[in-house]
Amino acid sequence: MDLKIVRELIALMEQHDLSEVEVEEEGHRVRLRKHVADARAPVGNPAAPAPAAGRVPAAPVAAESPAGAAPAKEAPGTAQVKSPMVGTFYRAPNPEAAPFVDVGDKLTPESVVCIVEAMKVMNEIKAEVAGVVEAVLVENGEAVEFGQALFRVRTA
Amino acid sequence: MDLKIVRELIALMEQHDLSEVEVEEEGHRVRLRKHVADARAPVGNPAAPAPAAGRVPAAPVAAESPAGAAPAKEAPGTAQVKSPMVGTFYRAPNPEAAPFVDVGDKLTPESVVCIVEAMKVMNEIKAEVAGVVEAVLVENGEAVEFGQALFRVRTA
Amino acid sequence: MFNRILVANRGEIALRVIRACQELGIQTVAVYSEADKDALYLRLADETVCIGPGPSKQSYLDIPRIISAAEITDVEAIHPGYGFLSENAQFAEVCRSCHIQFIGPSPETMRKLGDKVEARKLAREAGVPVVPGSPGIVVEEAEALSVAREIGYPVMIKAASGGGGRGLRVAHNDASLSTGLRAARSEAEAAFKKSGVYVEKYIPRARHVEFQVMGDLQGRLIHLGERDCSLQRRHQKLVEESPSPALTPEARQRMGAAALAVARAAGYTHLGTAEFLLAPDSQFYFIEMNCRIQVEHPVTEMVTGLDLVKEQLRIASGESLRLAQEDVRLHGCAIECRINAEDPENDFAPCAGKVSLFSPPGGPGTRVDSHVHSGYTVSPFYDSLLAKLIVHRENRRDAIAAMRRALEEFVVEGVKTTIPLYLELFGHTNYITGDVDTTFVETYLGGG
Amino acid sequence: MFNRILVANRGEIALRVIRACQELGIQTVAVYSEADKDALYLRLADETVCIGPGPSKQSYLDIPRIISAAEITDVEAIHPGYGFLSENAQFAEVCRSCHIQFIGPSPETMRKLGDKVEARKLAREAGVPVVPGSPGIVVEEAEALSVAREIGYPVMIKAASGGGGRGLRVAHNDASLSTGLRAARSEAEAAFKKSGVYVEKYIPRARHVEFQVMGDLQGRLIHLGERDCSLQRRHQKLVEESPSPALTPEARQRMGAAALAVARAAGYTHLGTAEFLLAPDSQFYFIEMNCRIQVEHPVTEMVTGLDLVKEQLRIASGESLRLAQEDVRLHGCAIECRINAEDPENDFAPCAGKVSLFSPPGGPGTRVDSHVHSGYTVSPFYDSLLAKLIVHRENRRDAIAAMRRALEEFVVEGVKTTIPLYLELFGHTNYITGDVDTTFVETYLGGG
Repeated sequence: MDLKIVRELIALMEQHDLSEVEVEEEGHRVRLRKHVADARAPVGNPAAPAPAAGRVPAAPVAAESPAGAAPAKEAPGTAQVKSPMVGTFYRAPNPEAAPFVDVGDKLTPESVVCIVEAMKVMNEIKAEVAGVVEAVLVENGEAVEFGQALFRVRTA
Repeated sequence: MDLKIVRELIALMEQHDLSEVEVEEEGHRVRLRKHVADARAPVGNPAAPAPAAGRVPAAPVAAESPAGAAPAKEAPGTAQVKSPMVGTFYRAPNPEAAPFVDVGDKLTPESVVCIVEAMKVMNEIKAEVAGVVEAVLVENGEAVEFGQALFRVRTA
Repeated sequence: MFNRILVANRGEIALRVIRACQELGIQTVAVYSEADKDALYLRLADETVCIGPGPSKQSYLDIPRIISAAEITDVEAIHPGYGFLSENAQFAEVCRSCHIQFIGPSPETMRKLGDKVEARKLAREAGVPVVPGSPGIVVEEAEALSVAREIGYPVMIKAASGGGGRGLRVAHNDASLSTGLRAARSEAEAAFKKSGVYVEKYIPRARHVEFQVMGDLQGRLIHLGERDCSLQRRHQKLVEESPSPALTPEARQRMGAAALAVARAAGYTHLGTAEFLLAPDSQFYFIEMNCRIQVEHPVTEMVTGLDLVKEQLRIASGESLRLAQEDVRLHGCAIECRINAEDPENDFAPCAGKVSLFSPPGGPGTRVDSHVHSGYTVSPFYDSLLAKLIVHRENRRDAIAAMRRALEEFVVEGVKTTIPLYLELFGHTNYITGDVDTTFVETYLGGG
Repeated sequence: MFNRILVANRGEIALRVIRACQELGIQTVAVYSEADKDALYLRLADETVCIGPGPSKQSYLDIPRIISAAEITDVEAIHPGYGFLSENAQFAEVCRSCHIQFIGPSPETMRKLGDKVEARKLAREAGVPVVPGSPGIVVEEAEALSVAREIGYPVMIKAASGGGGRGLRVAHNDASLSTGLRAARSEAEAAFKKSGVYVEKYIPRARHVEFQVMGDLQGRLIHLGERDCSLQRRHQKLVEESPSPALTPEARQRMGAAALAVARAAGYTHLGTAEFLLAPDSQFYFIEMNCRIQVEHPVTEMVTGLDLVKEQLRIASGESLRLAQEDVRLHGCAIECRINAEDPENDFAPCAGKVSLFSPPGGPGTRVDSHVHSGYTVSPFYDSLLAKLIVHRENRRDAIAAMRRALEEFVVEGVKTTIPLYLELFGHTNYITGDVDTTFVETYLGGG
């Protein structure tokens, strides 16, 4: 299949506001589908799920977009530990101590993974999933909002 | 693959306000799908053609909808004689005379079918199509707006 | 003036506060629930913080989450808007203990005025008439009966911590008082966790007239005239206007003085509203004081030319009032109506869903306060207010004509709204001649 | 007052006139071209008449079609709006001969003031200064050269029947005058079918300041203060404000008197605008008189509290002016900007197409005059004005802050607009300090 044709198909799609094109020809098959983000939805209004999996709002609280805390789709076999509250994220029980968890650590649902300080109260956050820590998504001492992803965990 | 066919299909889609087209033929298969709008289109905004053919704005000038003069789709084999100006519709050259034309009369494009009076000037309106008068759509003495259908003519 | 404040609210009033802040050069932090994450007005804030899921109890009513959001974003003050935590004295206290300024009166004043029995007592002591009734909370049924017989039926049973018409009952005789008392108590218990009720005389054919008061931290207090909110349905205001068609300049002066007397007695600062019942014989009775910006504040803004939210921010930041009582002039007539996503054909059931087209009216003398836009989704978690439509014209007759014109222009598609009801109301002879009382709408609708 | 009038225009000004009529209880007939058939504002008219296809010449500029529409709908008067036939004396004459009232000055007055040479003469005779220049139309090149040498270069070459900046040329020496003269003549011939031009002194660093005048059929004339329209691009106004930051009360009084002197000399009735150049030395020069409602009339409405379209209708129906000159007070500061569907990145090329989302700003002190809604299609046949955004605040500083706030709120998707340009302009020190002249925008944009 000639890429030029694909490009032309894409141009046609864009020109005519199509959401999907599928062409099959003698064993060749092209199927193009445009992200169904509503052309009319306001920018920064991800009513539809983000197209790519694993999009992580790593930005701190001062996110440009109000959609900062929008749930990102998770890749199969991974889960996110999210902040159940607004506050400040700490990886360790005190500045001298080692982090609760690090990349590669095994978690049970009961594992304490971090502290979120809210109104001077240190709240221990539990993993609530079993798996292996794949990434720490927030810097120590950063502010986090409700629903913000803190850790990525491989569950499979 | 012939892009011309795709373009033609798109034109067809647009013309007919389809949301999806799929064509399969001897190993050839084209499927086009348009993003289905339009819960959001304002009511009374007939961007898309009227669904039913032969919709005729028989109402006088004081039409409820501003779309009163929107071109109605014509049934196959019929045509409309439309008013080329704003004014008052008269079927006869004077109150005593017989109507220029009546239902069943044969028309040539040059036939005078009525008068539209505008600014005290009596304008003779020609059929501009050949055929047989099927219906007179406006009452004698009624006001007509630009583009308003005056007669339905069977052309086939 | 503040550099940065947090807006602890949502919808049109959050946008209203953001607007005032932007014009004053104050940075804003908007908090939002997951249900509001797509709201367009959040783009206008300098920062946004998601504080919880849709239900208010876990977001807009959750004090720790809001305080945490204020702490991590390092704001100097919190504007509570109306509803939610705006009249919650405990919230104001928590703010104080966290060294964040609550934009509103002191918790002490709020507590005093938040309890209706206390507030009545305070008004009486300040020489302001209140509706005759029980001196305080009624505990025994016998006491209620004796009060009712003394002041004469019909009487009203009211929740001491009520609001928005919940916990209200009218009794016409001993029997209906007994049953009403029990019903009102359990309703109040359910709604406010407090079962205290009191009994007072029911004033027939009364209007609801309220005065906007404003006090700075230096102790100066003025009022900004009245709002007539007699058009109500189930004790919810539908239409508000200023000036009231029922007040003479002399009556305005007397009622304004009464409003100030109550405010002074309560040590009132910031913006507040003294609500009165106005009887057909021109006697007025203090009902309660609202310690926040009101939904209907725009009508006062239109006739006075002031921006009340800016005034709130100025007062909270320690500035003195910029005008004295004699500087306050009411120009023309302003009317507001609340456009709700409700179905008037179906007992005003709220209509959640997507607003496919939202085309508000414009032009001269027309103001729209709304957070809604084409494509906005009305959430089932919150109240159904879509927009406040306010008109301002030279006189009441012209204002009514402008309101009808603006309502005709207002296009909302996708959800049902109260616009058709308003078109009827503003065409009704009784409204046009100003001959209404607080029961008018329900009578008109055939009993609500 | 009229019972029924026809609105011979489209877009926001048609809607503006319909709004005024609705508030006054006057029925309206809206005419429209096929290109406008889906416009939402047509729903608000009592009747609509399609008068022709999209191109203006066959619809909004076609006198017989409009008169026919007026006759078949039996209206008493025609409001011409601005543009199109609004300053066409012949149209006014046809109206008269058909016994339909043209809402505007008499054809005689329009003819007198529509010719710039005539208007200059009239002003000079009324003792009002005009820019030094040729006494009348320049026929010979030699005459132009002699005038230019007498008044001194640089000079402007202007079409006698010009408007909107067409047919304007600046010449800095004899050579550029000769070429400019030829170019201006052919441009004027093409645009207005009249090749008459005149030559006048070019006043550097001048502001554009215009006065709103209003006269009734009884011969009373007043002015409603000024509008400063110095922000222009290619002689098209972008931003208008009232009061002008460059006028002292004394200067206002002098210029207002000059505006009235010209109007009186022309036997002016109805609404009109006397345009002046204001030089940095406070000397002012009459330019021309516009015989219609202006695009920028809302700024005058905001500061005076009047509804100018209602006033037009009152005057046309024979009512006397309701206020005397001493009753006219300017309150606060109002600014308007014209939001066009144009691409500032691409030399302001008009952007036709579908407006997918249109969410105008609201709140206190904010007015939007617009016929656009989400889903509206901008037609290539007409001008690119989407909306007029007007703010009104206590003073100029607050008005600028409110304008910036409102522009930030204004969401238009689907077509490019001039909003980003305005955000830059209203943040520019020169604008904020009021230090601009009519060349400011083009200089800012790097020469337009």
